[in-house]
Amino acid sequence: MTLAPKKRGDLPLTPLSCPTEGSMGNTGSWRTFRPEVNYSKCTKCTLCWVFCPDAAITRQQDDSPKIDYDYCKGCGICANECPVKAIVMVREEE
Amino acid sequence: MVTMKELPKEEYLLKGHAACAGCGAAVSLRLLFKALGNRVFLIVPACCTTVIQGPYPYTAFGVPLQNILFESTAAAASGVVAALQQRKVKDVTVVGWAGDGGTADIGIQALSGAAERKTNFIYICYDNEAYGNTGMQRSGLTPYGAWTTTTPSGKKERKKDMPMIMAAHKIPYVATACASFPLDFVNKVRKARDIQGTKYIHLLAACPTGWRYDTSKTIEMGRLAVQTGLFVLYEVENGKFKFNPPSDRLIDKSKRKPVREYFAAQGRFRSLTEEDIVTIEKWSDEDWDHYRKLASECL
Amino acid sequence: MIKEVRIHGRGGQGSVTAAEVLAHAAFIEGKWVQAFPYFGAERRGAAVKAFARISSEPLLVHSQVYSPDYVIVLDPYIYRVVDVTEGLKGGGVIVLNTKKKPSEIGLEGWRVGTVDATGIALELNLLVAGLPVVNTSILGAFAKASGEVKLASVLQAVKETWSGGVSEKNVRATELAYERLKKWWDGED
Amino acid sequence: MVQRVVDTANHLAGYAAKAAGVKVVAAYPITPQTTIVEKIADFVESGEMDAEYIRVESEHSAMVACIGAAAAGVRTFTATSSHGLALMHEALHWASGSRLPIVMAVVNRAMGAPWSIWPDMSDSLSQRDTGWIQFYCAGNQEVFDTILQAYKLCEDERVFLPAMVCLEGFILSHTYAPAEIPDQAKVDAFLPAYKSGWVLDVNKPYSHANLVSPEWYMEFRYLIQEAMENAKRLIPQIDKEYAERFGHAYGGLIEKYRCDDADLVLLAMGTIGSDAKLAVDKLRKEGLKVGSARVRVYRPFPVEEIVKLAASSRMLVTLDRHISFGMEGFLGSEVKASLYGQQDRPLFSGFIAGLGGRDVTAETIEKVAKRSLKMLDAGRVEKETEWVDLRE
Repeated sequence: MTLAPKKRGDLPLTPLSCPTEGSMGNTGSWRTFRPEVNYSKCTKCTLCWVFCPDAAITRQQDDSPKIDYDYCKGCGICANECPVKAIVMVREEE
Repeated sequence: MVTMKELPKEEYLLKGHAACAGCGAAVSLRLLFKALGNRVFLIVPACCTTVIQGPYPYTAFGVPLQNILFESTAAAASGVVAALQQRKVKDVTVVGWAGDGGTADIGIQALSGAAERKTNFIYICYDNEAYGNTGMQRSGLTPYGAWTTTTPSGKKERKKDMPMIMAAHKIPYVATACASFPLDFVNKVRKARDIQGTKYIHLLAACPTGWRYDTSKTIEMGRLAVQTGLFVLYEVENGKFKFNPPSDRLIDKSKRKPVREYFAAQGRFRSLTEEDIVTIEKWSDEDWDHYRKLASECL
Repeated sequence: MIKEVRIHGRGGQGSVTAAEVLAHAAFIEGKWVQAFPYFGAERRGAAVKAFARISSEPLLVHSQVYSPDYVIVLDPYIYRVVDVTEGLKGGGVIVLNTKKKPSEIGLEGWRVGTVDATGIALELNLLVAGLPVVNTSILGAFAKASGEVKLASVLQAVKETWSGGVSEKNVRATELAYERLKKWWDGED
Repeated sequence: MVQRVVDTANHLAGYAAKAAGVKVVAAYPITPQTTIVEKIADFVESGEMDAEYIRVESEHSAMVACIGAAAAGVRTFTATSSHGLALMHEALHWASGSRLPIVMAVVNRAMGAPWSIWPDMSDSLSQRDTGWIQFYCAGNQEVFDTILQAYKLCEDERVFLPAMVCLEGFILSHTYAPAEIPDQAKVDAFLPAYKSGWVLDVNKPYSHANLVSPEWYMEFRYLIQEAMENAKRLIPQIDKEYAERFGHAYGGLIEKYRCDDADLVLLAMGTIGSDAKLAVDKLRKEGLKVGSARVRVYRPFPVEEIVKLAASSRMLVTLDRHISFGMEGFLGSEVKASLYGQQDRPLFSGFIAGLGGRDVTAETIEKVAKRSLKMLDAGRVEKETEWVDLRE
């Protein structure tokens, strides 16, 4: 995929944008609360992964979640939907 | 029927996109791609999804995506489908993905035309019940009583019945869905993919920004809409109406949660009066009567 | 040299088709041609006009026809309500579909030819939707009256426009109209 | 083998779409465009044309369906008139911004209110700034030929822009005249397979035309301007190549007639430019040194050609089948704008003529020329814009 244009000559004839993680930058910086996973409680039901609007949760080999804090916006859906409350929202500064 | 763990791990809505935190449409887009994979041409009019992509030269979408004018999703799809037919390309699914304003208001003409022409594509209306991208103005799909920036004291008219309008086009497949019931949605998209003709899926997409609730409650809000019976999961396949779970267990009104629970959970319904709630409940009961009749006729 | 023809009829009688077939016949003879309707909304039954130009050189002109050399009238009544001689050049020829003799029309001072094209259509059972077809056959009369196109060219144009039985009937009607034209100025009244 | 026909310009537009091997046609009927799409419907249903004909529910959808089809990799065609074109307006911008080589026949018709079905150019000229190349034709054969030339031009990688091929309603659209339809193999040799600058492709999953910030938007506009300049260079070349292959030439950007020694040059577009030749011949017989120049391509505007005409003549006169309310006719404005940088500019007068189907005859044009010659003799122009044949 093409790199970001530096000069006019780098442009395609019409805007054709490339699939890129972080198209809006590191959206993790939007967060006020951070989800934290208590892996000992996690039942690997994958609901947090299914419902994450930001694709910021990866379903690992063993189906447990891994949160990508570079992009997690901290909406809290994962914590709200976790049937066993294995995810809790924590203030960013803590 | 797919299970949660059978959903593919591949993501075609890439992280770091520009949707608001807790966006119901973004959850739905991820599920759409889990249903279809990436052999998809996505046609997107002016709507929240325009912004979700992020700005040039990047995009959060891993499938070919054509941005198109507000009122013309279904017209663009008509052209794309015709071209693919001429090129004899058969393994690509064309999906129109438009908001409620782009579907029920400005885009209804093109959609109606494409459906009447039996255009072979899936049209998904992700309904967040207002013009979300421009900051929540009233649309034809904003529900009665809801606050928007152009109905500051609440909307005075009922919501259009968009899926039934589409069913009246006698297209082969109409369904309602919501990301809160992800497998139901994925199954419906896959079913639609395998049907020839115009397929319409009406997807309730909860919006924390516009509906005024905590971002963590998006899935809960969709669930509540279904559990209170205000949003009913069904499909109309070749004219046959069928309730889908869990709505099929809510035909008996006593099984439904009180509608006021849904209203109480969202700031946009703050100005609803007791009479309003009674009225809305009555309308909801009438809808259920209607659906029940359709379902029994189709047994 | 450009020759201009105006055709009067009523909506549905095929005035424009007559202009086209005439132009086509002249085209077969290697002429430059145009055929066009009066620019407007044509309505069945209402008075309409169509035009043709026949030229020995390429046609650069695109304006309307104001002073025709010839006038063809498809309808036996229309000359009473429309001034079919409007702008007609001095010595111009008018060919009418009517049972009447040229002297009975009341268009003194003009070279008038008549033919009962309606009668020919009824005779040959040349009908469309129950109405006699006169727009092609009258071109046979026009060929004879004007000398601008040969009968053979008109017949050729008719054959290229229609096929099968319709074509055959139109050809026969055109031949009959050619034979039966009555020309005032040649003492055939 | 060459097929010789006597047919309307509208039908010839249909023949051209067929000859060009168009794969998707999306169109909505409107007078006086209808017989184009009727002809194409016949071709498609009889199997003579292997194309999808999408009978859309509006002109807006017609243009957007063409955008979708062109983006999905096939040659497209549509046609419209007047209000239909106006309804397409925003989609015209989207097509050019998307750099898709769509070709559209515009059968010129006046805009309402009040209703008029008769010709003038206010419909297409109002779309001046949409980034579409605009051709104006003066004969049936030219309509056919220009559609083929337009595809060749639009699909050139130095251009990749859409084009309108404009023809006046009724005057051309419904007028039967002789024309030649060239041998298909020769057309195929002239016009290669469809080419566009980008295509929807699952292996290259771009998002097309998402948000572009002020950081780059201007540069994308500049690319369109560059493409227009390229088109200006290429049109005469394509016209020349076409003439070599098919024997019909139209002068590239401007068709000049007896201009070389002319004191006064009449400028017009469309069929007025054809009838002007008749007026010129007549005036020449009277010893008056008048020429005419038919502006065949309005966008890109042939500034350099206008400058050349100005250098060799003493007066330029425009006949506009158009009015920009509150100003004058566009052709007049742009001819003048082309000359601002020149020293020793010729005199100029502009005439508005033929709105809403008012007939413009050779006699009318002659009258305009004589009136202008009087101004030239006097050395000054009394009124820069006059309306021709305006009733008292």
